[in-house]
Amino acid sequence: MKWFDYATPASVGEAVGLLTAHPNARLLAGGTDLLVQLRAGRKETDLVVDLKRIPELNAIEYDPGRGLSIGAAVPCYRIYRDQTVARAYPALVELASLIGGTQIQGRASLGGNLCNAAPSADSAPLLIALGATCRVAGALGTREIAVEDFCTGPSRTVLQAGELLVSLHLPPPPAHSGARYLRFIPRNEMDIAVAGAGVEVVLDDGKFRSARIALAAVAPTPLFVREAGEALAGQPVNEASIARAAEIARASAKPITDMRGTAEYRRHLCGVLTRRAIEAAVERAREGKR
Amino acid sequence: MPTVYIPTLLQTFTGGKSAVEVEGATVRQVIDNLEQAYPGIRERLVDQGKLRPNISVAVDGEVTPMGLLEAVGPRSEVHFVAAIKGG
Amino acid sequence: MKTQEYSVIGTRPIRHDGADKVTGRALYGADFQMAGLLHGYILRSPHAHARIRRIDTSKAAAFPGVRAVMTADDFPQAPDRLVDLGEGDTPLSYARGNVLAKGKVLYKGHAFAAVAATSVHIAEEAAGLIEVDYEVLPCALTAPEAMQEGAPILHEDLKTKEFGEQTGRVSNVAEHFRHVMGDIEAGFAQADVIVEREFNTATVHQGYIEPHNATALWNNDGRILVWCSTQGAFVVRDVTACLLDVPVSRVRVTPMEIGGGFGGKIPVYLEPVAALLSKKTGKPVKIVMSRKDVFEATGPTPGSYIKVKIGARKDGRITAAQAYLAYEAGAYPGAMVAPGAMCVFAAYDIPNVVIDGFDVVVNKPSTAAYRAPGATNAAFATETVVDEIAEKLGMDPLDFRLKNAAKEGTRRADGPKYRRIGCVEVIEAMKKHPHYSAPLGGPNRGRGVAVGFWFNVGLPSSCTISVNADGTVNLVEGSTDIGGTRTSIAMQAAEVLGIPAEDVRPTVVDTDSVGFTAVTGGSRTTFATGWAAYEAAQDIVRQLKERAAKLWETDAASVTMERGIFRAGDKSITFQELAAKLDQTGGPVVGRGAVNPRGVGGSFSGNIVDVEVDPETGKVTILRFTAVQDAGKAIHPSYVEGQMQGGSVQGIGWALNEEYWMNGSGTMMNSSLLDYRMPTALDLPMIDTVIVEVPNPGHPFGVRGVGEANIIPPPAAIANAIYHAAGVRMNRLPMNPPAIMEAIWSQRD
Amino acid sequence: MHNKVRVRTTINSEPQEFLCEPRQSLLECLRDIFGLTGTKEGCNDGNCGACTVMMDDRVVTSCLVLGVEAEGCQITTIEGIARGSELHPLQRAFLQNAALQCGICTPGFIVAAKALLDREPNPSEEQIRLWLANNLCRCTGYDKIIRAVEQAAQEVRA
Repeated sequence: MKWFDYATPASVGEAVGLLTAHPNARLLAGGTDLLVQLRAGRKETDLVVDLKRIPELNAIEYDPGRGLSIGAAVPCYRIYRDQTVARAYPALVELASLIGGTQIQGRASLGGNLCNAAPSADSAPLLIALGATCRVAGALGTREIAVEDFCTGPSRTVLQAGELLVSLHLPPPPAHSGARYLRFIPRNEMDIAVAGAGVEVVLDDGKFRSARIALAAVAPTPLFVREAGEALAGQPVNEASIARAAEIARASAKPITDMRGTAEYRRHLCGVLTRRAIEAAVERAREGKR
Repeated sequence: MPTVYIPTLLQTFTGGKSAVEVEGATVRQVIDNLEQAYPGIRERLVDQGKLRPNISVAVDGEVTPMGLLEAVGPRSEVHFVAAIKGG
Repeated sequence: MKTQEYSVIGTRPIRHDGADKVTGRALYGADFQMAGLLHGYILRSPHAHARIRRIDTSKAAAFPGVRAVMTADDFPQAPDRLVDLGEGDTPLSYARGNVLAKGKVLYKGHAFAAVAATSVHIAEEAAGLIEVDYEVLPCALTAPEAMQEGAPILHEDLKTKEFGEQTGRVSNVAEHFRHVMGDIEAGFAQADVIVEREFNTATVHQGYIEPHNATALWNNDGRILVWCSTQGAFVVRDVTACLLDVPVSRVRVTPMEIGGGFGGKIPVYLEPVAALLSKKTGKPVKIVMSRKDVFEATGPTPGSYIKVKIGARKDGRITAAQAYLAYEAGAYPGAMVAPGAMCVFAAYDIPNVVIDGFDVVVNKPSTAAYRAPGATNAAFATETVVDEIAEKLGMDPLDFRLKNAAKEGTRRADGPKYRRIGCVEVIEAMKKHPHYSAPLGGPNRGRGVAVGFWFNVGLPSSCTISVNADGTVNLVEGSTDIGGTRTSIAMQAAEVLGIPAEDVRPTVVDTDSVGFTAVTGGSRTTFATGWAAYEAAQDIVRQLKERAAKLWETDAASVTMERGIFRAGDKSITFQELAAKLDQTGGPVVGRGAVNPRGVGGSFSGNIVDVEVDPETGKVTILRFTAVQDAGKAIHPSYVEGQMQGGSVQGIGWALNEEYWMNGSGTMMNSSLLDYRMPTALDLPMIDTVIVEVPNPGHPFGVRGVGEANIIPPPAAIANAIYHAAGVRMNRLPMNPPAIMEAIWSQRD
Repeated sequence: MHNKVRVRTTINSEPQEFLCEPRQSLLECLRDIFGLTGTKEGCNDGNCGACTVMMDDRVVTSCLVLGVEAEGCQITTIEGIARGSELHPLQRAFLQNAALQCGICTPGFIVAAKALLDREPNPSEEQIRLWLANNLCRCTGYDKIIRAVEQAAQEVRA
């Protein structure tokens, strides 16, 4: 690994200043992607900016009225050890528990996972399904971006030079709602999604009031399949309606063939995972556990 | 007399015979006598006074580290087999 | 000695090196430190096949912190000859070429230059400044591809060999093996059922967790001192001496603790380079591979193309069997197809057999042994075909195997007759195991069985034992301890001496300090080095009898020893008491044992496995796994079980997910432990073990090696279980979810 | 610039101060600066767990932590697990159960398992397997490791 310098800004403003002064700087939260990429020569930098001393990037705040805010550098293990989050967003806790393994979860953050912008990022589909937004800070102030609009291609995001992701915001869980992220991996842990599906459903008296569905690893970016969710709205909760939504998700996928699976297999998985995730989310909504 | 089993790929020397009886009290003597009967065969088994690389000799079913020096009994079976490696 | 009389053998003492290994104090190769240490970095080819037109190292040499740069030209260019690389002979030019390529690189990751610098980061950065002009050549990546007419030729001087004969054909086929027994045509004519299937298996890696490493110091007295992790310190000594063209006595190799090998740490990759860099700099040089280097440039075991045809009569007797095996050697010959050919039908008594084996070079890393090398690929083919025939005949798969099982006196296709073996006993133990008749307990589940055989090897071992005045002994041996062999060797000495295992203090020493000892491999260490320890202990007993005789003023022949007590007439003295009287009876007592044993006993193993297949994703879950193996005599049952469990799980990984995923230009795309999916703890159930003991008449305690045979049956057993769960016969490895889904889909079509 | 950075930290309960290059991993610092070579490198990308250490209240793979990030942290390595000359119950259980063969993964497993038992003294087999899925062992097939952790858990509870 080539030499780089190291900075620990104490505020968002200071971090933005460093990013502006060093266009080649790289941000460090958990480092589970960055250090691997630097070592493999896939990325280069002359300055690593450690975000873990900036309060806003390291806070978890929950308010039943306003929802949940997670600092972009908060490692997964803090999310799943947080009892409040566990009660309000069980699917999010599951998500934080399946990124990498125990040691990776001690470092990796949802914000970092999003900013790495891998098509297979596990965090994106569920965050999209939950209607999460990104708070981004830059020299000109802050802006909010829906998670589905954050990634623009493999390893590319909407972040402009000098901008950084500060936190993620999840709206308060609607009544009678449930969410679930399911991914397919050949091992049972420590693996990259071959495909993944994140679902949130809101039920209303035996029917779907609304639903949001997003997919992982089957397009250049995490894929929000709005139509699949819309197809459920107003429909009765049954095999046929769920199958229709799963089929829309399957048909929307634009996967490639690589070492993790063929395009055909991945498309097939989208249908299976979407159906299973909807069923699991419905069950959760019915149990009142989200 | 000991029985020598001829490896499949060397049976061109023995006119297709898969086993022949030859005199000899050691593997070396057996091979020398084999050479008398089937000229040219020794060179395929022995190189510079040693069994060729990666060939082992088994007497009565047991691979021997003694190679050409191994004793052969009057009713012994002699086989030439690939030397086994392990992990 | 009869089994029931043993007091140490068969017990489970704490391993002697245990405390060091659970506290982090044990020193492995990469842990070696020395004042003034420089760090080496190896530059590797980005192409799978290319001619190197020019290398310019000047920028690298000028980089601050760099102390030396070298290429293959720095090796002494001794004329080509055959050299023993630990388990067989290879041309020196191939051995040298794999360490640093000259003129041509033959696989992606092939080493060709090296840098020594004050830090590993500087060495790496400087290596990136070496300029190379490549002429990229087309590559051949699989055996069938490389065997085709017009395939890119790796070695212009390589001609196909057929039992010692150069055929004169320049080709990628290094060697052709053939075994014929009986009349194959007549055999198939007698058959009522014939099944013929083709199989493809992917290249897989041994996957040890510790990367290769070496530190070398070219000392001022001209001696070359090496510290490294290796399966065989004497192999490293001999190969290093050979490549550096110095006598073996000029090299001393100190084996550090080793973090796994499985056959992959027999070859020498780094030591000669570290030594030459040390010569150039006058400083010790350490080189440690990255995980990517380990995948791209060490190990792996051959991928293969196999065709197996078996015929059987209605009564369940196999009448004929034919196999065609083409194994990928990687860049240099030596694909382990010979043992594959010897093992492919080794479990069965078959009158009519033809086996053809081909050793084929391809543009992949030069393959190394991997636990029963060659046998797993072959058994995957045979054991799934056998399962299919048993099904067609309506026979229980174990009954079918029992009916055809090899026994003492069965003639193998490669000629010799078996001596005492445990094939029948292993299959009977499988049949008797409650797992075999337990209900499966759900849909999409299936049970499979398979068996495997491995020869094991003997090879030389040396050992000395010296007696301490407190009644303990020091045991000095040369077998690096990868899985508890210090203890299994010490226990055999303890048994002879009649003292507790804890009273034997085993130490693995450098090549200056013990007699020649071959690799820790081939399941030989507990068998052969244990035998050397047995001989050394017998030597001690002989000498101590003389000492007791001296004390008692009697004749040594009248002294007996049993369980550590020496007796003559009404006199007796314990081992401990006698040990305290050595000075007055003639001085220190040192025993020695050196063996190059025959009497190697092969080992059979068998698996029963239950799987569940998700019919929508093709994912296989291992629900229950039982491993059965003939150990001859289990010296330390815990470590025998450990070998069986570890081998089984490597076999499970090979079966389900592990593979070199190569792109068309020969780059391994999954060269990390994330994407080369070895099983994690969460992917497995407990692995139940049954140790069968059919004593090996060739060993003083009946030992058969247990290190290898256990990896052979899992892929076939799992394939058979998948068939019973999902209705598809898998004919390729790995049987990963997409492969199973494809099989399910193509069956529906 | 190219200046080394001064880091103040606590390693195995001892306050420590050291200089390192920002590009050096915590793993390199522990091994090369402090000689704590019980922490092993198996992959250098976080996927084998051989370099596992405790960092404050969680386990991490020290290859994916920069040495400079240890500033102000409490680091515990395998060398800090035994209580003086007495082995930790996990270390004893690993020996009694023959839960190691080559032993290269053992330090990582013991550190990770200790973190589990510190939080959950009565883990199920499934919990143990899930928690330890970031630690690869190629020798044992995990069976004896799981049993050793179960036995140590029992001892810790008693």
